[in-house]
Amino acid sequence: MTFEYEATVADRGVDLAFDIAPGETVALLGPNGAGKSTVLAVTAGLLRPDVGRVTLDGRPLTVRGHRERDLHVPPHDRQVSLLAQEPLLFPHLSVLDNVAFGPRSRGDSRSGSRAAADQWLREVGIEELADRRPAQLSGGQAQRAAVARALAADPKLLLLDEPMAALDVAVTPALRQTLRRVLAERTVVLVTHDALDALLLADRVIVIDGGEIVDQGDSSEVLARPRSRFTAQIAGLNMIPGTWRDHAVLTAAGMRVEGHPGDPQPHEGDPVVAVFPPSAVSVFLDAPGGSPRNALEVTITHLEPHGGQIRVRTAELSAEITAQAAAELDLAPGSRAFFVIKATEIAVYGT
Amino acid sequence: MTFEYEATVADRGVDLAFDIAPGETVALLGPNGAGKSTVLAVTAGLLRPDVGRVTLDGRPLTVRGHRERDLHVPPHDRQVSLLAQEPLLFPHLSVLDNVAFGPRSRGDSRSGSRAAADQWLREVGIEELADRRPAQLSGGQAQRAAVARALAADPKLLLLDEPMAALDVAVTPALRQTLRRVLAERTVVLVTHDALDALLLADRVIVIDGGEIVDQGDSSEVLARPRSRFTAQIAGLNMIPGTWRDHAVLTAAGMRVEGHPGDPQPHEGDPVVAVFPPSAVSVFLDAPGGSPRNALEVTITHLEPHGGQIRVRTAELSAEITAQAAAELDLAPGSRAFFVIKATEIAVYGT
Amino acid sequence: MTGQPVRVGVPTWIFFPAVAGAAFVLLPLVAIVLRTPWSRFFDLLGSQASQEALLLSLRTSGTSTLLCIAFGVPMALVLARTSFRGQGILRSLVLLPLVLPPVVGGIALLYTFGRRGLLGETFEVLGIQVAFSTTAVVLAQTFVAMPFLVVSLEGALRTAGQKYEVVAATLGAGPTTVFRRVTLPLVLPGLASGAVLAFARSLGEFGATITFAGSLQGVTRTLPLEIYLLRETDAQAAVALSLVLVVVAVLVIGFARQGKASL
Amino acid sequence: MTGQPVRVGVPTWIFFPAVAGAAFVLLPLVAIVLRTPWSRFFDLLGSQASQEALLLSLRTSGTSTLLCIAFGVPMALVLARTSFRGQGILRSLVLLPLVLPPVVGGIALLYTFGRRGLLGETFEVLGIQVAFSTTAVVLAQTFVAMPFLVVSLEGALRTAGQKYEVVAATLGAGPTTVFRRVTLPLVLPGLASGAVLAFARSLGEFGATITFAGSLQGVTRTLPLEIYLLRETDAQAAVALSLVLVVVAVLVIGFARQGKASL
Amino acid sequence: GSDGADGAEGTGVEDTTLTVYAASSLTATFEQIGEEFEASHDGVEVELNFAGSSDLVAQLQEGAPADVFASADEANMEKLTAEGLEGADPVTFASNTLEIAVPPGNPAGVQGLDDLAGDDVNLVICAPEVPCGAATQKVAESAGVELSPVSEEQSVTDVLAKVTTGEADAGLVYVTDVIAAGEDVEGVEFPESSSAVNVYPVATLADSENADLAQEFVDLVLAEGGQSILQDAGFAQAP
Ligand SMILES: Nc1ncnc2c1ncn2[C@@H]1O[C@H](COP(=O)(O)OP(=O)(O)OP(=O)(O)O)[C@@H](O)[C@H]1O
Ligand SMILES: Nc1ncnc2c1ncn2[C@@H]1O[C@H](COP(=O)(O)OP(=O)(O)OP(=O)(O)O)[C@@H](O)[C@H]1O
Ligand SMILES: [Mg+2]
Ligand SMILES: [Mg+2]
Repeated sequence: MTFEYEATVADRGVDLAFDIAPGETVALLGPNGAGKSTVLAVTAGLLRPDVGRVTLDGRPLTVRGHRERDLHVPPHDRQVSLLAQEPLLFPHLSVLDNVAFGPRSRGDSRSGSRAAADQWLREVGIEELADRRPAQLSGGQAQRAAVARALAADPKLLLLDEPMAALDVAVTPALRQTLRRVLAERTVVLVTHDALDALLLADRVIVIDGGEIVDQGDSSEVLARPRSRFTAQIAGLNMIPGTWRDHAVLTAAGMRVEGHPGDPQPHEGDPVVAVFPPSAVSVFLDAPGGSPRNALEVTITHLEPHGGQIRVRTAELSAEITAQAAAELDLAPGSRAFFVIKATEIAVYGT
Repeated sequence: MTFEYEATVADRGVDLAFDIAPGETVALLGPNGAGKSTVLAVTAGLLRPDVGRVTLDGRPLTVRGHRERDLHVPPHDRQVSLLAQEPLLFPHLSVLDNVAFGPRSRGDSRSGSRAAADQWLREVGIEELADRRPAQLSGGQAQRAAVARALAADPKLLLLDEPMAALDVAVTPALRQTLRRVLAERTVVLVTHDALDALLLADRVIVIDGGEIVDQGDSSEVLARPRSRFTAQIAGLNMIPGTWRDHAVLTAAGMRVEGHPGDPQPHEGDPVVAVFPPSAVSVFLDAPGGSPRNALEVTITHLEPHGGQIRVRTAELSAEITAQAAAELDLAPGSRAFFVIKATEIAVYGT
Repeated sequence: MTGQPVRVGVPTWIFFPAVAGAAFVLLPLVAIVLRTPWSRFFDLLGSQASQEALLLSLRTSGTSTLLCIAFGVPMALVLARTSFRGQGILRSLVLLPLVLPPVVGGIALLYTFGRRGLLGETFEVLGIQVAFSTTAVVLAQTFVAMPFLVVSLEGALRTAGQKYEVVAATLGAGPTTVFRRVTLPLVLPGLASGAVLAFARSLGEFGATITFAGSLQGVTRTLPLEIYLLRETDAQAAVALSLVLVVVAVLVIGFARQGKASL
Repeated sequence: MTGQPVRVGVPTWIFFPAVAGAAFVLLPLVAIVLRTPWSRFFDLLGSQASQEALLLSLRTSGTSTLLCIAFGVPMALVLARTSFRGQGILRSLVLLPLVLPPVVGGIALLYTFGRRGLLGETFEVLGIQVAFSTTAVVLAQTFVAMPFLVVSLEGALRTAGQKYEVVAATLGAGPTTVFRRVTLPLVLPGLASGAVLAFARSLGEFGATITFAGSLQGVTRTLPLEIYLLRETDAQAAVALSLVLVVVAVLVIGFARQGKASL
Repeated sequence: GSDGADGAEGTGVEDTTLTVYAASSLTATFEQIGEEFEASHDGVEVELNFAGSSDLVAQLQEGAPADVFASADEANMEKLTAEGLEGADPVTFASNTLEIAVPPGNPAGVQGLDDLAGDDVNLVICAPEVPCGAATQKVAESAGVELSPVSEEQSVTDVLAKVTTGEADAGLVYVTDVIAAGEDVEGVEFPESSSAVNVYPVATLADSENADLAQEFVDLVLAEGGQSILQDAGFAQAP
């Protein structure tokens, strides 16, 4: 009784497999072009993979190149509904009728589906736009209507491709709460670029890069202990990959980074990562001498304000220091500096 | 030698005026449906306002219902280029030719415009997709191509409607730096939902709500001392509006909030706001007695992780406390609690 | 008063060939109007033969337009939305009534539905006599007009693309629901212009009708046939009567376009 | 092997009327093929009269299709992309050659370009003699075929909408650039199907040609005219010759569609 | 053979419809003859189907329900008799000869057949495949005149249209056509026309369900009443 996915789309270089338990919400993270929308398209039946097998509750939806007979259940018959990256509201229907489209197609009465649609419009906060045509909506309003339409379809498996895109800060927290409530009992695949969405809405995270799964697991776990560069980026953590040599991480550039290895203890020669938050980094202009700390020489690329602090970025790493400290150090893009991190602040684990 | 805007679009309820100095970048902030895209559409000449006057470098672009003769310079003749909210890449041209379209229309040679396009694709990080058709791009890749196309057109005035939408966290910082460099000397109007974009890319911020300007000024100034509810939200600050009575802010609900009024000192009866960061809020389960602090009784709506801390949200306010504190207080959505803020942490100023 | 979306201008030079083209089409119409014996125009209009012919023309053209819609919409849909081996050939074949000289089309219909035709015996057994009846007129008109509807609707279906249909399917709408609630409403302008073309072609149909249906007053003699006959005896009157056809066409087309925003 | 985008299915029941419609159009063609005296088919093809007529038909239809494109594209653009008072009436008027019986169309052309026509004197002064020349054939075909191109292209332009044109304008492209680099490429399928319709109509044109241009072997006698004439003496041969027309049409249309993905 | 059009309820006789197929050049005369026939036959309705003779033959060959067929030439009637579709042997009921039609005022000054030779006159004739063209060819050959037409038309009507609009300076058509065209053209008679006389045959049809009535109609055409109508229109008596 789960959703099982396994498919290869050769010309997009997307080849991966995963399962989802009933009622589980999985966040799909990954850089642009990683293959997230491709996975959703295959699941919704909009794209036939080269080889693959997709089943929902034991029922095969797409089978190709397996020992079973090839099979492709048409999109409308899958009980899978998809909110695509573009809103694509039906231009000839009012906003209300757009949202009522799903219930109506499922066979609900006209008045019943309208009532349901009305309810969903209220949830996303655009009930007063019910009678408008899609062409008369702003970008964010259209996005909200599309979210309402996808939710109203009430499928067995719900696929959401960046549902919070184009929304303003005033509505995001409220909609996030709505989704949190609505998605709780459903089986959902949620594509997002936002770690907070992943943390709050998803039980599990799957990180894709270059068409492959590079990291996955419990949402908070994955975001706290990222194993891939992209996951670290989304979690806002610094990551230095290397090999475990002589109780330290040896990077490809030949640098040694000391940290405290977690459980299980890595073995000599294992590929490992050193991970630490920007707030654990102190910035100096000169290398501080003779202490058990890591000092990495870096070139600063830019400075950003970040929640009252200043984030100092280099090509690979970032540090968070007070505005005062930044002013005292007289940092500017192009400056050379040292990032100093206490070994105890660095987590090291195998990948 | 500036851009001057003043227009009313009655059926969208958008009516506002502002100026931009040459070389200045202005961020347009506002909730969904506020009228941001409408302002851009009028500026680009895609929408004729009911009444209005828009000039660029002293040249009237749109005049309607003024003492001068009505006038409407067609879009292609305005030297204004627009990146709209949808990427809308030409489906029949390759990505490279899409980006080369602007230079080519300006009269550059074929090879010259291709070279320029190639450069811009490199800037947004998709040079390897130059020969693809738009239909073969992922959502984020298409957005980046659209950004490249708008920048390549090299207009006098550049309008960008949410250029960072749909981009992943791996590319956002880099693209932000690119934009920062590229926009520095240009006259730009930038629509965004992100305070960081406003701070980093814009010299000045204009906040629109309900078709009117509700706040404007120097970017960091406005975000540090918001005067509207939406600006406070985008800046991540709490705001309580009220009137200045007896050296404190009296809210509509009859609550007194004490803070330290800034310059200029408000007069008795002035409309004022009390503004404080979530980190200035302590959370208690019982009202702490007899101290010169503000204690507001609230109902907690939800809890969110936020950069290692927990953000405790109510309908109107939010507090940031440690995870440990949250666990000790045993907070949950629906709990009643007291938000306590030291008067010195609250800034009060007139609106 | 309200904000107006601005259209992107058409290049100025384009008006020159446009006006030239319009003049080329309109001048002959003006010439006809100038040469029409207006004094006799209304007598002609009043004559029983003209009136019967006009009514018959309207009835049969209306019916054949409906038939074209009933069968042409499915054909266009199948051509635009499925792909199978030999589809290209099928599309060319469906286009053929366009090139076939109408008289040859009429002969082909006789070869099919006539007494000695392919289906003639079947029909004879059933006691149905198709040729030389009003039914034959409708069949002839449908035969020549069908390709117009199919070609223009297929074009509209292709231009409209499938993205909204796909969205509807992901919301659980089956093919019939998608067809009824998404496809049809979206291509309504294309369907309307296809229907107008088909109606106009039916209204002007002459060659296939006279061959397949004959020219019996009140039964098969439509307005173009009446005009042809009148031309034998009174060429000017024939031209005048064809103006009636023109006026009727303008009225019907204009009326049909009332409801729709675009053609 | 590669991932295939899936099409949304067509409702199954839609195949019934589609097949019925196709059968209705195709059966008469089959009937013709069955009745054709194949033994004589190739003799006919070889006869000088047929060959001259065929060549003339191809030449004139090709030219008139080009003329339809040259003048029809601007007309469609003006109708679809501008709005002015009386536009609706103008559109209906441009449609009229569709309803006008072709013979009346020919008369109208005579009234316009003939020796005693509206422009006749002008032409006579210029020393141009239009009537009874190949030019007249081209004019007649252009007159009847123009509305096809205009109507189907206008529909395509409306369906395609303006959003890409607007984007192009905001990138600084003037109207001519927009037309050439955005509008035209985007409606290419619509233009192609309009051109095919116009070509087919020109190829089958009979009434206006015989009335306006006359019928002289090698000069004005196109294939349809040759077919008509042949019919007087040998109906079966005429039918066989009209099959040639059909084959030519299929070849030309199929060839024209090679380059384009859609019709 | 009647079809659904005459749904009038009434006595048996009133249901009778007589369907006459006639060449389109007989439109005006046969309409008159038809009226006369209806006047003398209570409850009989004459339905006339006019088209080119070859169209009509094609229809009859495909089983068109008709009672009488009047052709504009003998060739088309022969196609019919070749298949044995005639009821009784065809009889000729009228004849017609050629005349030169010129636009009013005769701008090219055409006086006779000789003036039509050469390139200075825009001459339009019927193609040799159609009856009037065959006659034209015959006349030209017997007169030894080499015609160089600018167009060989498909039918008399098409020739006449070129002349009435002034497009052609002269056309060779039948006497009856010149009369029918009235003021739009002038006729120029020429003696050589007698070398080609076109005759019009009429026949009842084998499939006729009202063979007697059909024969009566043919009789009327041949009788005084019909003949005078035909002669008023310019037809000559059958030879
Ligand atoms: N027709 C197509 N539609 C979408 N992507 C395609 C297509 N053809 C090839 N691709 C490629 O497939 C890869 C995966 O694309 P996909 O749309 O799944 O990415 P994504 O993870 O959704 O990215 P984004 O975050 O930008 O939306 C990309 O590199 C893209 O360029
Ligand atoms: N044709 C139209 N296009 C866009 N908005 C329209 C239109 N007609 C009416 N509106 C209304 O005008 C108001 C302003 O819309 P606008 O698109 O300018 O908002 P916005 O600030 O860009 O919002 P968003 O952040 O959602 O893009 C909205 O309330 C919208 O519903
Ligand atoms: Mg995507
Ligand atoms: Mg917007």
